[in-house]
Amino acid sequence: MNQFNRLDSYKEMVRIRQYESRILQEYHADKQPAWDIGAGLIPGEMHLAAGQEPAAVGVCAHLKKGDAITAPHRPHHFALAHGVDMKAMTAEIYGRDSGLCRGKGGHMHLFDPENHFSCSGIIAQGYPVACGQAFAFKRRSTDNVAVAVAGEGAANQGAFHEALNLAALWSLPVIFVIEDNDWAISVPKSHSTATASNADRAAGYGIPGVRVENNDVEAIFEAAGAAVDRARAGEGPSLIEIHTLRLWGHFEGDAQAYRGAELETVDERDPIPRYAKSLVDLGELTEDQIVTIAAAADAEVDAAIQFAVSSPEPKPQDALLHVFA
Amino acid sequence: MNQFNRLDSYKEMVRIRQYESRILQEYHADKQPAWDIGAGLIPGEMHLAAGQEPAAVGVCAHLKKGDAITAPHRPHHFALAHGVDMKAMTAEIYGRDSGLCRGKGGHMHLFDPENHFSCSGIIAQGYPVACGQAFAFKRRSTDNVAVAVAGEGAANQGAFHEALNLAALWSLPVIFVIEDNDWAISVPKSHSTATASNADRAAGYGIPGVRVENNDVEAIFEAAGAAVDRARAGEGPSLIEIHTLRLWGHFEGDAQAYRGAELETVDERDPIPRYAKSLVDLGELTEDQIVTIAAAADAEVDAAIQFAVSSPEPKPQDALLHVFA
Amino acid sequence: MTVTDTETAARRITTAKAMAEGIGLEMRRDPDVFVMGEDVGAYGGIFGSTTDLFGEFGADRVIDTPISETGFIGAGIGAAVEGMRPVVELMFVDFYGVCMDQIDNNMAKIHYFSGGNVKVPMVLMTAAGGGYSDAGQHSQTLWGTFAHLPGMKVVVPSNPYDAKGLMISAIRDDNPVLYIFHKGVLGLGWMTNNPRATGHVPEDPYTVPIGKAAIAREGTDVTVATISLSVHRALDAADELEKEGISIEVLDLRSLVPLDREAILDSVRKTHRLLVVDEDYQSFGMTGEVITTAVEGAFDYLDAPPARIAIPDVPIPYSRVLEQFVLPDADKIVAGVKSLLTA
Amino acid sequence: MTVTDTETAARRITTAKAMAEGIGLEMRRDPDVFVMGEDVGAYGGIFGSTTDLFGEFGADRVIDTPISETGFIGAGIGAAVEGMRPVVELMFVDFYGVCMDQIDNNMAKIHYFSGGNVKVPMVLMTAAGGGYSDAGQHSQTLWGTFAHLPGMKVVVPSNPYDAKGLMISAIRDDNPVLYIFHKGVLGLGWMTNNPRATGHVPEDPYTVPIGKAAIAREGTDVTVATISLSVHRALDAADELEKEGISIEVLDLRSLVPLDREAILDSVRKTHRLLVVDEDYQSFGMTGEVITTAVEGAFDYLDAPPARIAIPDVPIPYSRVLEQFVLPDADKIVAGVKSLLTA
Ligand SMILES: Cc1ncc(C[n+]2csc(CCOP(=O)(O)OP(=O)(O)O)c2C)c(N)n1
Ligand SMILES: Cc1ncc(C[n+]2csc(CCOP(=O)(O)OP(=O)(O)O)c2C)c(N)n1
Ligand SMILES: [Mg+2]
Ligand SMILES: [Mg+2]
Repeated sequence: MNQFNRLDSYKEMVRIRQYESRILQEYHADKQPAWDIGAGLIPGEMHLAAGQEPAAVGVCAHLKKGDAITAPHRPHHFALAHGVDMKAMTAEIYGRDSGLCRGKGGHMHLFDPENHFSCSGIIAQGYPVACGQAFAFKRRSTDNVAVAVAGEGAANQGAFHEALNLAALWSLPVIFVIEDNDWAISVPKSHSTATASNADRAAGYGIPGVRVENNDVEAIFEAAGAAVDRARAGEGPSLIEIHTLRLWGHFEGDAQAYRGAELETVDERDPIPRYAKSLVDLGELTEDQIVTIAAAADAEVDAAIQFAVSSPEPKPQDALLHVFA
Repeated sequence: MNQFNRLDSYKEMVRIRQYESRILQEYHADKQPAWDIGAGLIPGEMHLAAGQEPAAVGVCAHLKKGDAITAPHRPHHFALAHGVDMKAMTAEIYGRDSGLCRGKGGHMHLFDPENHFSCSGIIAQGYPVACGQAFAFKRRSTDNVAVAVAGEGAANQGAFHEALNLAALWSLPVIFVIEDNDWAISVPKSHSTATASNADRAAGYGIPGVRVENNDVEAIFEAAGAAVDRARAGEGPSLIEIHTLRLWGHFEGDAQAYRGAELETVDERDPIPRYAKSLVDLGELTEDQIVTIAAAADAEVDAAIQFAVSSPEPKPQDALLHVFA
Repeated sequence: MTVTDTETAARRITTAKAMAEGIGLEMRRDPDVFVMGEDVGAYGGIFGSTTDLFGEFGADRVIDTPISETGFIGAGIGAAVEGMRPVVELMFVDFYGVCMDQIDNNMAKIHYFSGGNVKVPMVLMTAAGGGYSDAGQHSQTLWGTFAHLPGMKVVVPSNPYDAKGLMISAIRDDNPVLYIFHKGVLGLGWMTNNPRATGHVPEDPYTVPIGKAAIAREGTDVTVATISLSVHRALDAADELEKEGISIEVLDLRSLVPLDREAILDSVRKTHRLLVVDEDYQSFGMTGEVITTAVEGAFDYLDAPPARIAIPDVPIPYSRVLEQFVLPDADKIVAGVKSLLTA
Repeated sequence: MTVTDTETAARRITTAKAMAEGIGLEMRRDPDVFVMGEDVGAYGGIFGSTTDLFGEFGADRVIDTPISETGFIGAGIGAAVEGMRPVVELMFVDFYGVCMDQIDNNMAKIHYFSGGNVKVPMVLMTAAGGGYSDAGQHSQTLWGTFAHLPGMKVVVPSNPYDAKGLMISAIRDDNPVLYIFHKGVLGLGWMTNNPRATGHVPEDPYTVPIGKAAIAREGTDVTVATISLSVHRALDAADELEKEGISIEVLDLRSLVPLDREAILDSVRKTHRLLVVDEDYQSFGMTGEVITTAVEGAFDYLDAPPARIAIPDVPIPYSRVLEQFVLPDADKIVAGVKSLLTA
């Protein structure tokens, strides 16, 4: 297993958080006076992953060149942690011609073949795809792995079941990651499944399943390491459920009235200040560093947004391109 | 729980077997000289359930008026055991106007609202439907239950997963029955799932799961009784996997080359002679009775086929009716 | 419609509210009606189709589901078969692919397969349409896909009055009805303001018949047959064209199944020219069917080959400029009408 | 086609064999080609599309799957995205509903969503069609459904020669190709004998271009545009009509996406009359699209309104008399042609 690097992990989580915070701000900035989802420089739905950084950072720390990720509608944290170019991704979110997908995909359809990264807007759609990527990796005798990520809500979709069964049957190098942030839009986990832990479902496929509590990047790293090692060794798939936190609304514009009292405790559960504090307590991080790390992240994000904003829009008639290769 | 009646159960199994045997014979009778699936009095695919009678008889012994069954493409044994009228069903299989569905459905689409029986040709399609029937039963404060039946191959279909989760979540009175006959057409269970027993999957939904070995009608009766009692008591769904036997081909015309040596042992595993022998050994059945029971079944089957054959065909233009109510 | 609504004539509500109101009225009338879907409860439906119903009817009759469309649509079928009248929401029509088997091969076919013995009185409602940069898995309309497959009615309202009346008709219908609402006609506070998405709706229950088109605007020179948000676009185009002395008749088809072929023919026999406008993919869809209907029934009346405007057989792109390029709009309709008149 | 096949001119095989042969040749040529689906292994495919491949290539490249269409079609997409060239079988096209999300919203859309950066070189092959009383969940054709949705090619061969050449083209194509084979054109030993389902097929590899229609029979009086088994029906009708001195041109469209609109127009400009025959549901499908194509491009050439024969918007019934009533056949085509000529 890889060695865990606390400082790097902290930095990466901050990098993601600064990104999401800034997108949040830019997204809302120009939707006034009457808030209009289709208006502004960043139109459309926007699902941000603030609070879920530990999942992406803990898992991706084990990945190397050639490893694949399929992410869901909430993809930025995994994209960034897996090395997707921030500029190209941002330009895509801004719908620019220099975007990862030339503006055709948008924030739910980030395709980066270089990094074998993709995401999609249909719940659990990426689960079977990861099996096929893993199949190709295995067939070509690489030790690459595929990571399939989705929320706890997705674990009740048929594709989840079929993919786990297939991966187990064919002993494919897949790591199935469930980000349990307690909510699927307004539906709490208790209203979507009778099982407390989806990790318990792994047994039904004859594969290991673990649940990691407390949104703890180090524990996530441990669990993911075991799963990745197992996959690279040709021993087959694993399932990891990570109990994480949706810090903000399901999508931007979500008033979250349904969340009730739970919402009040959200900030105190934010994993980043908590982790910062524990690193400071351990003497591995200083208050100064906290500031400089955030500033470095901000600078990178600034540059990415600058790149996006200054990139040209696609030509309208290019909408007709790329239906077929 | 109901009291098990050995002789009645034996009779019902024989009744089903005589039915399937006779359909087998009639189905092939007029497809010569060149065997043509679309020719003859009974055209189309034909999936017979010989060898699987214990499942239907053991389960249906617990059902009463108002209980529902959704069956798969191999439906006759459950239809008959659940009280679907043999004449109307046979007329349907013969495509007659007097058929259960006026000739529109055929052997994979037997709808009997009177007995809340239905079946379908898409794998696992009936699983979610049973949840909805159970939902209606519960909502109306009846103690009726819905039984969803499918093969072990169907347990790898997404609908299986979604239905089990829903039934568990809403504590619906459903009994999920998997008939594990070792094969899904030519694919053995070992090539379709890494789990030996689908009963192990129940835990992933927080519901009871049992596997019944040996195609034993009495053990099936026991397991089904517990599940039905639980459902009627409002305690929620259960999953039962029954290890049964596909005595014949997947569908008629299947040469079964893929079955290899296993095929040679099929006859000795036939549950009906075996059960007859055990009842004879117990002194609950005589050799004479064996003959008269078979003869009575034959007579009923004769009458049903007679009814079908002598019924008129639908009027061709009636094909245009019943798209909408 | 059956009510006199003099005192409510000024009552103006949005299409979303009108839908929810229609459901609520039927729920009060008939205890077998219930609602089920993702976020239909406390949230009130992502697009407001169940606004306030949870408050009135509670979690027993307005039921949030897991993200298991095959599971809960199949369950809706089971409940309907047993005589209940479920109103099931598929959040976006784009998600049909995870549950199409239950919709097409089950919900829509049971009545026929059973030789008429089993009824499936179920409404499947779902949001459709683009225009706000939600990209290709959240912006499709797909009504042509469903209309091609026999056994379900396909209803697509364009305004508040029809939305309520068609919803009540759909719930009372003994057949499965796919009720597709375009997000752009709902009058949502968080989408671009659309004045035509708010309108007069009587408070009392009333029905609008399924299968009857409406003349949204009478005209003499060209028939523009369309549906849903494109009715608004066509009406905008009509205003534009009127300034130039061109009079178009806007036909709001309102349902694709049944398709009101007589209304199409009547209008074409009057105007002699037909433009079909659709926000679904162009080929193998609504535009071809409507044009073929006109050709089959009014060939000799046609002074020019019928024309069409639809999504040019590409997925819906994300970027605003790309998306707007492929969507129908008033300008394209104006141009289409003019080129029909010079053809 | 690129081969000279003088020595194999007498080599006659069935359509099913021709398909399997095409796949086998590509598997020999390219180690990235593999086959996956239910019963494609030892069984050889329920309709023989993989006959003998398991014997030659083994379980590693001819892979039986669980009944998890979403799972294994999705896996095919994943493998294709990584550069493999999967040939995936969906046993009956009717089963599309359990996996349509992977087919339409994923396989067909990835290339576009990625702005052209990701390719999905995958063949999804599937059996279609009725006529042998397999009832409504095993007898549909549904090609119109797929052709409506952008991003996948839709290929529908009618004979052995095309089946092999189109299969090789499909496998070599960098796009997702839905390859639909009608059971009635396969030449299966257990279905009604169809002499047109066996024909000359060169042993060597060759391609048939995707997107080009073929004139299956030249004629002058009426164009009958159709596809798959209905090409056979039309050819039978042509024989019949010839006796009465009526000459029809039978156009085998061969693929619906791309649709060879030029070929349709060329033929209509020649014959001035068009009958479209389809075994898919009539409304919102192929017949409307082909007729609209003719109207858009050759309106002034048409001496009569184009007509169509298709499944009359009912599910496929089981009983033979009912099913035959709704299927197109040579008699209906003969009658359709005659009424076009008297129109
Ligand atoms: C098949 C499908 N059904 C429904 C949706 C709508 N939808 C988008 S996100 C979401 C909730 C997802 O919850 P979860 O999987 O827990 O992920 P989270 O949003 O919490 O990260 C839903 C229902 C969808 N995109 N696809
Ligand atoms: C969704 C779907 N996929 C595939 C099929 C084709 N098919 C019909 S029966 C069958 C095998 C079913 O196996 P199992 O569930 O074990 O039932 P059994 O036939 O053994 O009774 C298959 C693959 C189908 N009908 N529906
Ligand atoms: Mg969640
Ligand atoms: Mg089986």
